[in-house]
Amino acid sequence: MVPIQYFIGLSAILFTIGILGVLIRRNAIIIFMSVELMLNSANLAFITFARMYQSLDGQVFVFFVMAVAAAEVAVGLALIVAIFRNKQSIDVDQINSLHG
Amino acid sequence: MNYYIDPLTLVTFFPVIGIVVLLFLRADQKVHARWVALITSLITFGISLAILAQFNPANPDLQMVVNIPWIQVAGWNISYFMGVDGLSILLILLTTLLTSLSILSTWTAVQDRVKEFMIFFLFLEMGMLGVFLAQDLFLFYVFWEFTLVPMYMLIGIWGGKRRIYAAIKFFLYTMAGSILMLLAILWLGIYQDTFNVPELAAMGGIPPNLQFWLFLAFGAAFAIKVPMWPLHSWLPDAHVEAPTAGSVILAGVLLKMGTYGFLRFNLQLFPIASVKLAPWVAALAVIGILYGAAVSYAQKDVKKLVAYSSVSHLGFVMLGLFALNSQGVQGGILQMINHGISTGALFLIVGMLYERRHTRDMDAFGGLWKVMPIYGALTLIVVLSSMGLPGLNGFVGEFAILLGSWGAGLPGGVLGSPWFTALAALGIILAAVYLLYMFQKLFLGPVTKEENRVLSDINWREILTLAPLIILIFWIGLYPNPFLNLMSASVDQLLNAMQTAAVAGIP
Amino acid sequence: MWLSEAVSSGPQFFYLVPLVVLFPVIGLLVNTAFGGRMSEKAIGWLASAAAGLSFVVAVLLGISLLSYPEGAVVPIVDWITIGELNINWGFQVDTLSVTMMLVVAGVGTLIHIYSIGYMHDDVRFQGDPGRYQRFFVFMNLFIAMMMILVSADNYLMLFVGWEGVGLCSYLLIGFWYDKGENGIGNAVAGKKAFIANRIGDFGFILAAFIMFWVFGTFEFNAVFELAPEVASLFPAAIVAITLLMLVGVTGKSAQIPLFVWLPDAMAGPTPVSALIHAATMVTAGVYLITRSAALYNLVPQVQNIVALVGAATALFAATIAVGQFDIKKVLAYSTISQLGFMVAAVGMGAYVAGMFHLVTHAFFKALLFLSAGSVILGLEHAHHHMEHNSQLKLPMDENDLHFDPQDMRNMGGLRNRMKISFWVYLIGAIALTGIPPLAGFWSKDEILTDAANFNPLAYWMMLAAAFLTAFYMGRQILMVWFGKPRSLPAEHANESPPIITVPLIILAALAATGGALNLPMWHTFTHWLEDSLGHLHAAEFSLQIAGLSSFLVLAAIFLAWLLYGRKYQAMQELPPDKRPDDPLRPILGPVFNALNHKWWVDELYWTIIINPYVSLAHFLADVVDWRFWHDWFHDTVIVGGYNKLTQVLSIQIDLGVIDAVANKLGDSVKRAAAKWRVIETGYVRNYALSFFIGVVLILGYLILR
Amino acid sequence: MIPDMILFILLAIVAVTSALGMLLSRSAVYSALNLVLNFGTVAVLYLLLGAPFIALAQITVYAGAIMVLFLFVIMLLGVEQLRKGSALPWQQTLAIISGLLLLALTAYVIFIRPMTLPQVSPTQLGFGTPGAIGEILFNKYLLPFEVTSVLLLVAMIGAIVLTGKREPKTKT
Repeated sequence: MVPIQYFIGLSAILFTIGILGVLIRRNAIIIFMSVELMLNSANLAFITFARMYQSLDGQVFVFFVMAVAAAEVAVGLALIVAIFRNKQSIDVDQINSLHG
Repeated sequence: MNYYIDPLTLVTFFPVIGIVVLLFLRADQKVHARWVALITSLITFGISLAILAQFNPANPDLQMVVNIPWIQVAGWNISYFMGVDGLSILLILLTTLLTSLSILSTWTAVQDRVKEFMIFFLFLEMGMLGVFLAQDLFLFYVFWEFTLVPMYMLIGIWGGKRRIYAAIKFFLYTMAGSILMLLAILWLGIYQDTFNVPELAAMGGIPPNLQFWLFLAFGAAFAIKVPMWPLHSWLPDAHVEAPTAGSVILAGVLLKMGTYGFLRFNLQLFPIASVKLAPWVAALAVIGILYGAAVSYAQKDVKKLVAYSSVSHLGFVMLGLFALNSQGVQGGILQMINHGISTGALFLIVGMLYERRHTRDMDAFGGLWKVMPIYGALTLIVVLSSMGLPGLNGFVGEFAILLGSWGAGLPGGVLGSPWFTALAALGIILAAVYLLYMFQKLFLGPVTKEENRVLSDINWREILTLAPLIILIFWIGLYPNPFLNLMSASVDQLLNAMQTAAVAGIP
Repeated sequence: MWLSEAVSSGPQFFYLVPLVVLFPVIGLLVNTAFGGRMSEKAIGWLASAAAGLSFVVAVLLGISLLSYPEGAVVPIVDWITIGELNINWGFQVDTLSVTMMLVVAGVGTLIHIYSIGYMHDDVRFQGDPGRYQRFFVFMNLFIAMMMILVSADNYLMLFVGWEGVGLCSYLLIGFWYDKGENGIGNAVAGKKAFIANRIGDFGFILAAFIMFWVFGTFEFNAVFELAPEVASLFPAAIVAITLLMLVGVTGKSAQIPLFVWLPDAMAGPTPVSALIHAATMVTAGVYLITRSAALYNLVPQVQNIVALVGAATALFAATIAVGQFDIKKVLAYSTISQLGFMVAAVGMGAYVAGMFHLVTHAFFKALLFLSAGSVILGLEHAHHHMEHNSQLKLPMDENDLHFDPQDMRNMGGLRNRMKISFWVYLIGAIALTGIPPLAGFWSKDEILTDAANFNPLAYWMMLAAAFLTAFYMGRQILMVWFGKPRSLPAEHANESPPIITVPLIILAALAATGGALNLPMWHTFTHWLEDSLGHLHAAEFSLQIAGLSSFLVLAAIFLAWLLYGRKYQAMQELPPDKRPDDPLRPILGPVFNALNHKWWVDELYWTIIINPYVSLAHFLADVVDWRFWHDWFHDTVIVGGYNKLTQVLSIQIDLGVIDAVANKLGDSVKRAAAKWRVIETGYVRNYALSFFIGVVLILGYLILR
Repeated sequence: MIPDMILFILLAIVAVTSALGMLLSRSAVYSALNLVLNFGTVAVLYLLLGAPFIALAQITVYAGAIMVLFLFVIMLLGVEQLRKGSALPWQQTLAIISGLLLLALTAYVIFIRPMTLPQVSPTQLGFGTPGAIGEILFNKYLLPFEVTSVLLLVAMIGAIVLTGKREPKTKT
């Protein structure tokens, strides 16, 4: 059996990559994909702990996270499409009306 | 996992479902909004009937209890505690029934912002049911204050000319009393460590002099709501300005929250103070009876007349409750229902007239019986019921109240003098005076105004609105025992507990 | 007693007693629901049949009582049960209640039949045929309520009927609610009746309260059984109960001081006056006292008061009757006066005499009212006929608008035009005045005999009343039927149809022979009532008293003939402006005016009770409640005071102190913000980065601390 | 033990590589494809961890449905070349430094700080199967499950409303 730590480590690495994607990239779609990656790494951690504690609750939770992710993607992509219609761009830096 | 929803929670919050549906309607879907509200209120009424079927009249304690810890911080012990017993079961039914009928009565009367009207109305129903079902002081207070908001909106948005003035007056008056009650509730919750009403009642042990102050604090809130003389000044304003359905609910149910509060909290929690203060409350009640009757007689506005008559009628209720014997208290509870039915019907009747003629000045009418015979006959029944003719509902309640208060006036009773009853019985004569005067002004004599000649008699919807109330008027009048049986066990238990506490408390 | 021995074990129909209420209720329900689709005849006969069936049941009950004189209590249902309070609806069947049932249903049925004809015309004269149905519904309701009243086995059910008949009275007095003085007179009369009755009921209900807390029950049998015991423990309670009941009686039976409603009640259609305001409802008070004999017997001082109230009423009302011109008003005051006789009788403990007079009075007073109705109808017919007849139009004009078919000054000489009505009216009048051997003589004589024995003061008052009775009846007979017609309608009046005259003839027969019920030789009625009331003394027939009263009656009639048979006719020759309207006016002067104005009792009540109450109500409503409490106290004191307070707070304290501090603070914040705004780039990524850095820092702190 | 370890290391390398590929590739399409690969790899890891149902759900939902949606949107909007030069000069550097710090923290927690983890026992038969998941899902988590359906419905309506053509406003 592979030690639990490795899985957690892998999960952390993937999570960090996801964060970097959100912070560095300007393409809204890729940012979005990075968010998905982060969710995915969290899922990995959940499954790992479910295995560790021999409890199915973790897996059920992952199931719900997937459902939420699906919903989020649907709405998120719709938002992106809507924004693209308005601004003809998916560059998040174009959207800075909060600028003080 | 059990997802069973207890009936009391269901009946209280069922109107919310209707509200959610209403939110999805467009503003121009008036008919849909009406139907949604009507069906919701009818289902709520159905649920309350199911509760009645489940209710065991022989059991004097709270039934169908649900008790879930709610706010448990900093040593506070607040719970979501609902229950129904003989003191409240009839009021629940009255509330759900009158709500349905009121919604039916707005069918053509409310044309403006129907959706919002219905939303507020259903919220109001939720709040009222909560007030009658809550058995935790804090929860009760939340519902109590909650009812203010929709009523404020109903008066303030759909009311008459001076609606803003009336709405604000209504709100401030009730708030002023409530604040004293809130202080008393907090005192009880903190020093007695619970907000749970049965527990507080069972504990006893509140020192008599403190009971006195707590009685007054609770009493202030309730007396304003009843309204007891001389705190009635908000009532004519609110009634005159409120839309018909609002008046019906205001008179039919909201005022009962005050008398119910006295019954549930003051009598139960502060028995010693109740016994000691009973003659004073009875004195105010008797003044209210006579004063209300006299002032009613001098009104020109028929709605105001009915409003002041409420002061008189609720004086009877208070007199009965503070007779502190089973005839008086049961009569008082029954009279709450009777007043809800009769005065509710009177406001519906006035509303129908107002919808046709857009005036409530009694001088503008006369001879309507000839023009609108069905309407006249139904009004006559309601008027007779309101003045307490035997065989109709008002008599049973008033007779029991006066019989009880006479008994309480004998040596050994709490009132100490039969004069309370003798004077209150004069109120029955005066009731006949102002009600027959009203009936004569509206319906008898020749038709003097041309515009009255063409009025249409009431239609099927309006008959349907009044029919359940008329049936109840006869039912309670001819065979009141089913209603009395519902409350007798709880009332007897309450009185026994009070007697024990009062005997123990008075050295 | 001997009757029950003769029929040793007959059939027993006591279980049928609920039907006496049920039949009229069915009648009224059917007429309410389907009357709109039925013909007038069908409605009227259905209602009459309902009353008639009640009568049949009452007869069956009477037959049963012959075999089982002890009667029975038939319980139906629990009505109100609260704690120790338990009110049943039960029927008391005994000789007393059955007597009342027979009178109510018997006279009621005849009047129903009469009304079929009378109301047919009346609704047309008044111009609203749609109300025909309503009339019979109300009449059946009345019969039902009256039956509840007389058949109740406890005081509270009696009270139900008591108020119920009051309601019917209200509805029927105001039957033509759009007619009368200023169009509202009839409605006002109904209201007056209801409220006067309510004042009486106030006494009754207080009596009921005392009774409950002393006896613990309302049931007749239980109360009467306990009465002697209670009387020794709480004598004051019995006195209070009986006195308060007397208040109820003065309301319902129109005694001093509450009699004022009954004359006004004549606004109702004539059959209503006959049934409710002469024969049945108004006698309920007499029934109540008779029923409560066991209580009244315990308190002689109250009995004395009752007797004096009755006798005073008898005399007082008789004087007023002398000065009236309205044919029905005369009869109304006569009714009050006769009720006074009955109340006086039962007050003296002469229950049999009171009940006897009640029965005979029901016959002859109903007869008088109904034949008066026939007269009114005849005049109205003629009046209407002439209005639509253009040739006769011209001479009609002077009294066209003011023609009052009930004013006796417009009558005269009708005996030739309406023969049947005349003869039955004459029989009724003779019965009322008390000329032997008609019914009134026997019953009135019995009362007078008892009074002579027990209460001399009442005796002399009633003797005077009897004299006046004969005088005003003679006056009425002479003014209405004799002499020459004094108006065109009176000249052309015609006899009424058989549907009206047949009931009159039946009633006339009863009025003539009703005295046979309790002839002094046999005392049939006394023995009959003994089964309900226990031992009763029977007044011995006294030739002296009977002779004196008969002599007075004949003298009064002679006096009436002098004045109205001769002088009045002679006066008709004088020119109208010099002619007094009544021959008594020049003789009595201002006294006649007082009689005509009913001693100004109505005006007195207006001045001392009603007007003050109205002013008080307006004062309370307008000045105290509205201007002082609503406007001044709440709007000026509270709201105004609060506004002042807020003014002070907002200008001096808020603007002067708090606002200044806040403004300074705000300015400094503003300056700081201007420097810091550079940070806000507006890029989401940027914010996310700072968020992330924060997360890392906090995590690091948590892990490494 | 050893084969599992080898498999894990291989999969980990693929996963990290594909994630980096997603992060760094110029074209959004490549990013998406890299992400698909990453999801697939993680699914295999789920299998290793005894979660077959979730693994398959991962393939269908993520790799199947979600990524297809992404690709559709990318195709729909066209491949856009963003302007060169960022408005935030420090953004990239700070982000990377923070990321590394986070990793360092994690590594410290996992590998350096003494940590006692429970001994992982072999899985029982039937752990994580669709049947077992279903059982727990429809008993213990029935209400949340139903709420999820509402959530999906709301998301669907939201997506339709957001992307739908703007109709001329109806008079209210």
